[in-house]
Amino acid sequence: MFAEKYSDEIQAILSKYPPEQRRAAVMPLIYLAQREQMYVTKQAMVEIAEILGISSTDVASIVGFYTLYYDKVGSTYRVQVCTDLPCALRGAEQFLEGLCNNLGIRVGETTPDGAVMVEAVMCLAACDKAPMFQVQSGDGLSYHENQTVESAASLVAELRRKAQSKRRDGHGR
Amino acid sequence: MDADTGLPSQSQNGQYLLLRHRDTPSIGELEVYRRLGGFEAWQKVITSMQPGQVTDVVKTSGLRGRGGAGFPTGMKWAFIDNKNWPHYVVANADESEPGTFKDREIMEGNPFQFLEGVAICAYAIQANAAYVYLRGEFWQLAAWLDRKIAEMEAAGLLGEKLFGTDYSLHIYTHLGAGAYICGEETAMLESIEGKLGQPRLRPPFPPSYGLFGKPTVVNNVETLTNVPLIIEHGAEWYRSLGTEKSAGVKIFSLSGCVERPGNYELPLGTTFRELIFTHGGGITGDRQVKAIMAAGASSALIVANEEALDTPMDYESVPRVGAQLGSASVIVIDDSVSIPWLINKTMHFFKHESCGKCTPCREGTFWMMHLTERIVEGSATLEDVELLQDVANQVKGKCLCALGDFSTEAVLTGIERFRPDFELAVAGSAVAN
Amino acid sequence: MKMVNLTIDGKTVTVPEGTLIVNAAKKVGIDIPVFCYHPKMEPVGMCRMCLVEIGRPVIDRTTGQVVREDDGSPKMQFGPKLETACTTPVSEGMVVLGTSEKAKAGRQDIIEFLLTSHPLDCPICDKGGECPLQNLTMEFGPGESRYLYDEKMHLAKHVPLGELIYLDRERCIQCGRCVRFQDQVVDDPVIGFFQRGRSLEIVTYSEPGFDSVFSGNTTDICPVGALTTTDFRFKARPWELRSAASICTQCPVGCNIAFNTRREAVSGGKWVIKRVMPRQNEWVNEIWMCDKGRFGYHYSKSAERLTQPLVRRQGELAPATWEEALSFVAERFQQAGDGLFSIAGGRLSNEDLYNQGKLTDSLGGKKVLYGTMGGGDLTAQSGLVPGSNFSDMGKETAILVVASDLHEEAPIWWLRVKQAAERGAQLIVANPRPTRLDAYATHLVRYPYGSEAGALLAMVNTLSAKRPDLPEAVANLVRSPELKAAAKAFAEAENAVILYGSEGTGLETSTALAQSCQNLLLATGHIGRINNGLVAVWQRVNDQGAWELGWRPVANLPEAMQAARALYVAAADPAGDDPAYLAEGRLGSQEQAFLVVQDLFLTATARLADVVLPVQAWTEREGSYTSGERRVQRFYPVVPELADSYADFSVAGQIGKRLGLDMEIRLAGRTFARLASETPAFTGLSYARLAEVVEQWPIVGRGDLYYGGTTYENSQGIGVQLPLTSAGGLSWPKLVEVGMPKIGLLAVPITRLYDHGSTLLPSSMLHQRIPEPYVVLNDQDAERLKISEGAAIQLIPAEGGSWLGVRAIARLRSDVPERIVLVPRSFGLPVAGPTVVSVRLAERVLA
Amino acid sequence: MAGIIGEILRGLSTTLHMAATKPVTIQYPEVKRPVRPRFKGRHHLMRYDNGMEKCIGCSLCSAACPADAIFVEAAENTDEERYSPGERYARVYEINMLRCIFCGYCEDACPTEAIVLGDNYELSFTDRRSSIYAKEMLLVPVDEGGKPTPQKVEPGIYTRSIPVMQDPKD
Repeated sequence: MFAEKYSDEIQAILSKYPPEQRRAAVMPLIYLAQREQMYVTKQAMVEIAEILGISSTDVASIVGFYTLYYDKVGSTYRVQVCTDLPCALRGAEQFLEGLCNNLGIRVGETTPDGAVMVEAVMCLAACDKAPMFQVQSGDGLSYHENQTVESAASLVAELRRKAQSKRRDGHGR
Repeated sequence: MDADTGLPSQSQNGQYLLLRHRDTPSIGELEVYRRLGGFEAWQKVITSMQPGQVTDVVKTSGLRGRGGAGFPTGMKWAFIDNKNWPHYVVANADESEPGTFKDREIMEGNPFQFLEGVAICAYAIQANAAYVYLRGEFWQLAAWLDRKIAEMEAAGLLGEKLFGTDYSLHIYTHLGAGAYICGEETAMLESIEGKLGQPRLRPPFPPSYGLFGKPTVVNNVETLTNVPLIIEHGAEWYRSLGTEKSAGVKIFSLSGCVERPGNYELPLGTTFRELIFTHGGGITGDRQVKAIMAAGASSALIVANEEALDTPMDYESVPRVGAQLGSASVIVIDDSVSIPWLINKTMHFFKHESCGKCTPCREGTFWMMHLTERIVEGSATLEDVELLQDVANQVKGKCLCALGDFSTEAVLTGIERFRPDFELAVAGSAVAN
Repeated sequence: MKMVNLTIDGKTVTVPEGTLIVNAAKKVGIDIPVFCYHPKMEPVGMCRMCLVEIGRPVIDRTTGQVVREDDGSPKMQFGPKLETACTTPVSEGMVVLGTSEKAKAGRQDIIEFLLTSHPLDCPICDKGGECPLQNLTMEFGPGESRYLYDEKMHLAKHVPLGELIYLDRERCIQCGRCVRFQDQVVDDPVIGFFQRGRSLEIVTYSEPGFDSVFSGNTTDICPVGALTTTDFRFKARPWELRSAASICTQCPVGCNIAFNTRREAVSGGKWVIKRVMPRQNEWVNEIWMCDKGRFGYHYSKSAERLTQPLVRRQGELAPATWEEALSFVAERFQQAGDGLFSIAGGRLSNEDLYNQGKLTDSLGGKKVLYGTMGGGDLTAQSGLVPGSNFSDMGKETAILVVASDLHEEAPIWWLRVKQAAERGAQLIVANPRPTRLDAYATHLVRYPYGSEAGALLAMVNTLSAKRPDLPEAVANLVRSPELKAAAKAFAEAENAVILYGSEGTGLETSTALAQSCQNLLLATGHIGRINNGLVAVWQRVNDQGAWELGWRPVANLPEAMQAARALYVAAADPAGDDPAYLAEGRLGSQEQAFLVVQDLFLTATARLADVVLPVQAWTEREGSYTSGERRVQRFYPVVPELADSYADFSVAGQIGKRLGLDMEIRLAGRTFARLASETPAFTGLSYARLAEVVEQWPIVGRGDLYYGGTTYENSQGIGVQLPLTSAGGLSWPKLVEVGMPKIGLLAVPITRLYDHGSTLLPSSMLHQRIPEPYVVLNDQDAERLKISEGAAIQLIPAEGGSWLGVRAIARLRSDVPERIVLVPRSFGLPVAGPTVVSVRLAERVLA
Repeated sequence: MAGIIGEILRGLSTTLHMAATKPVTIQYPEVKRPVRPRFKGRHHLMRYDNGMEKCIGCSLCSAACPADAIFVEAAENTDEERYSPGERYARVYEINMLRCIFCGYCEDACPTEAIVLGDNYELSFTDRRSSIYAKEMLLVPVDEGGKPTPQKVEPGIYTRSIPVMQDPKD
């Protein structure tokens, strides 16, 4: 399972914290558990809890509290557009609307192939380079700044292609 | 370079102290950083200074926390409880305040100066481990810092028995996962410990009860990045920058309705006018500046009149126009913006980010969001505006941490200083003017 | 202790340094409202309900003196903000204003915030009527809501967190008391917060849900009706309930409880018990109780209860009148004379045991306590001295827990020992396998099953010149550094307590263990002082009382019964527990042995009886129990008796009367008075004495509704701890070698909380927690024997006797010692002590 | 003297006058006199239009009753067997008419307007037991279009603990 598959990574993560404070490794371990499917399975929560000697409810609490963790199946990629005040002052809301129109979905929806979800999020600390968004997948996060609807749409198209090939390789969901 | 003293001077003339990558784009390379004198301060403190001396220098320099509260940094270090061991350093890189984006640029461009600052702080309090808490969105940045830390370890700048002494230090990164509240220092400590990022009761403060219950110094990235310079060039030099009570340089994050948003490294005490019009290129389009938020979404709304524009940006002067300097994240609002719309934006943010631990913040932000929503939709009455003001006052001063109070700043000052906008919104129109 | 003076709302109060303002206020009768704060947990300051204005005297920095106003009064400085009284400790000269305009406004604000999300379903809420939120709203809340009803959140109202506890998400005010209780107090963090901000909700991700033996307590401390029990949900309104004090009968802790009753139409208008809640006794259970006690009481209203005497006629048990039955019994007992053999279970009260003992003694018969645990005479000699309290134990105390899985055997003791360890007590856990107490232990000692006494003697050996000979199996233990360190810690502690249980022991091994424990206490001087002494973790509520009253178990009961001419069995079911008691379908082998069974149910033994006498459950009568800490506590009648039955003491008394004895048959109190006058340890005790109360700290009763629940208040007695009887001396027990068999496995009995006892099974809501009969095997052994997890197996005793037909599920664990089979008591496998067995797979499970 | 005669004549005139007017006696039980609008007679337990019972078994009527005449025992609804729209309903509802003083406090206390005092004052019984009016006797008949209780309903419709009320100011 998860614990066996990533035993090296888990050891590396655990080594960052004092041995009697294993619990501190819970956040990086959840990222690790989310790597393949972009959400944390109940089984993974149980395994993380066992590794750290805490209860699976404790792990679930952490998953629930932080917004970058998911406990349900979602899209392969999440395009998260910052529409907070400074970005909104520079047209982030119009950008988001334009992008969604271009993709034919509404904010918070996933493209029909299940590859990309577009959502509005809170400040991403790139206020001077709005409109901007980040793309989250199991592999991590990347920033895309000073965007136009066109540049974003072509990126989404690329993500959809990638998601398709990922699924062919047996990853994704 | 100052011709008389040979010490670095102001950034305006093309020389940066914190954003040094703007002068030397390759300063993120270890070789380049070392060639330019990097890590000399680090070597100096370890090989020739007592921990207490380091703290004293920082104290004398007048450096104040750049994260928002402006607490004297040296004093914080001196508070560390020396009866309880081990000690920890936590660098606050959870930059999540709308309008703040300076730490990211420092860490991306000038990582070693920051890490050197972390290291010097660790030595000053004799910590053997330091954690850099980055917001989860800084995923790539964390990987970059991990590489930089590895390079330092390979070069013998971090690790065991540094420079032939018995002192050892490890720096680790720790990624958050999307929670603004983790920027609050005790919530951040909880988060590193693997718990919900909810603030702790204070006292006890981190210097006596911090990470894993041990004495801990929590400093902002920008604060720590100043430290190598202070050690290298001396406290007096640092004091000579900025104003009398607000020493040093500061990075001002300029965003909103300006031509050239971005980070500007300027001495404390620069006026709003200079920042917005000289550096920021003025207001976009043909608009007038209407309001200024000096500390991101948490700030009071400053009415952008002539007096306000001429106010020096330092910890003492900004309160004179009814606001705080905070993290110096200046959001410029032009006259096309409706203030109710603006506070609805900030309320959404605070409601989303309230951790839920204490009642006034949890319920108050939720309620205020409903009210601002109705006001913006035009389905509210003036009574609702009064109610909004009431609710904000009800939240203010009753919360466990500062987030709840912050959430009321824009609301209260908005209603007080931009009342016509609310009257118009209630009447179904958008902008006053 | 340094005392601090301060003023709260004009009243001066002097409290120890470090006291929180809320508690200081309580002391002078001022209730500062709270939601998240609970006096049994660390303050968190979350709900902000307790906001007060606090002024502190201004201190001149140069002189260190208090600055004075012109009139000489200290100059006060009030903070700009309201502060939380639940997190702020008192300081000298402080002035607290809880009723100033500012503070009152603050309270109203917080209440208004809480109500923005709280549903208005008080009329149907189980907490309605005893709800802190309701009360505080009435007291401080705004008259009208300014929050739009349409904007309220609508959430799930029927969320089972487990089979015992339901959650109403709307009602939750996120105070976190339940989460903190499970995490900090009982260390079962199986419920937690999910999401954040206004979306915070309580969840459980454990399997099975909310799996904690203390779960019911969360419903008591929930300040709203968010958590409710399956037992009480929608069953009654609090103001309709009557309350009666009682003692829990499920284990030797003797938790103080209160039964809430009301009349019920569906029960034909009878008074019925609607719920059980803990009653405060800071010396026994504080304000907690376990789920077995809270939900297990249903046996007392089981439909299976006996309702009239039965007498065997023409081979069949047939209903009879009491007169017939009692006269018949008296006549036969008279004939039996000193052939009367009395067997009593530890479920009986002191009064019952006294009367039955009196009857038996007067005929010259034999009194036998039913059970396999020894040492009750030693706990009377070297037990806890009156005034001892686990809550007072901390750094200066060592606690040794040996041969007991305390979490399963006596959960509240587990909790109190754990908390003592957290306060700094040295906790030594000695057991052959890991238990839940290990996590808090400062010293762990492992010994082989069968060497319990040896392990303790080995500890004495490392400390003292007196060197008892140790059997080979434990000789190595003396050299074990863990054991040495443990013995040293025990000896050096100022105070020391030993709790010994019956894990893996039979009567013989258990008696030797008790003696060894006493030796260790004697050798280290831990006897006769407060917070020192020996405590037995008995298997039944009043085993200690039975010992005090002269009842003793016997080593080989089936054999001892052989000589009996009449058997008088009360509150025990030997035939049901072990077929060894049976011979040719009779209890014992003598054909003429006359069998009287006195019980609540028609047990296997009762089916064999000549006369069956129905008795009242403890909820229907009065009496007293002696807890494992030797605290004598009263219980009171809660509901009318179910049928034509008497209390046990009365039945014995009525038989005695017919034999011409002077016995009390009516009043438990008078029976107790007789008992007290004849039993040295009980000298001077009376029902009035047992019913005495003192003010307890923290104050959670007194009509106070801020800490939830209305039945905490203890007005019916905190009980009295018995003084020590004559001190015992060192006497070295003869150690029995319980070596590993050459072939086969060693089966050892263990005690489980949720077992198959007749006082638990009738409670259907606990059935999910009560497992099928099972045994636990070492996983390596199982692999060797080709037994897989969950397989049906049978145990075959090596020394004759057949338990064929008794099947059990095999559970495999790596932490069970090799070649050991753990056999839970009461599941039908009669392992009374270490027994050599072989294991085989049961032939196909019959359909 | 003349005064006395005058008085007699005056009295006689009243008698004669009354002899000619219509008598006030009403031929009860053939004729029933209408009650006043605020008259309080025997209770009814009301239903919603769909036939669900309004009573939620909260016992507040019983708590308010100064004569201790009302006995309520609640139970929990399920979607399989639903009596009322909320979570709770009255499994047993009894009023002892011998104890009832028709004060109407129960009506005031009721949060769902389930118990209403009607205009029936004809309460008579021959033994004490019949003075106890059970729930079946108190419940009003199901309206046209409604269904009798218990009803089997689709899950997820009735999720509120108390049905949302009309504006209480009405």
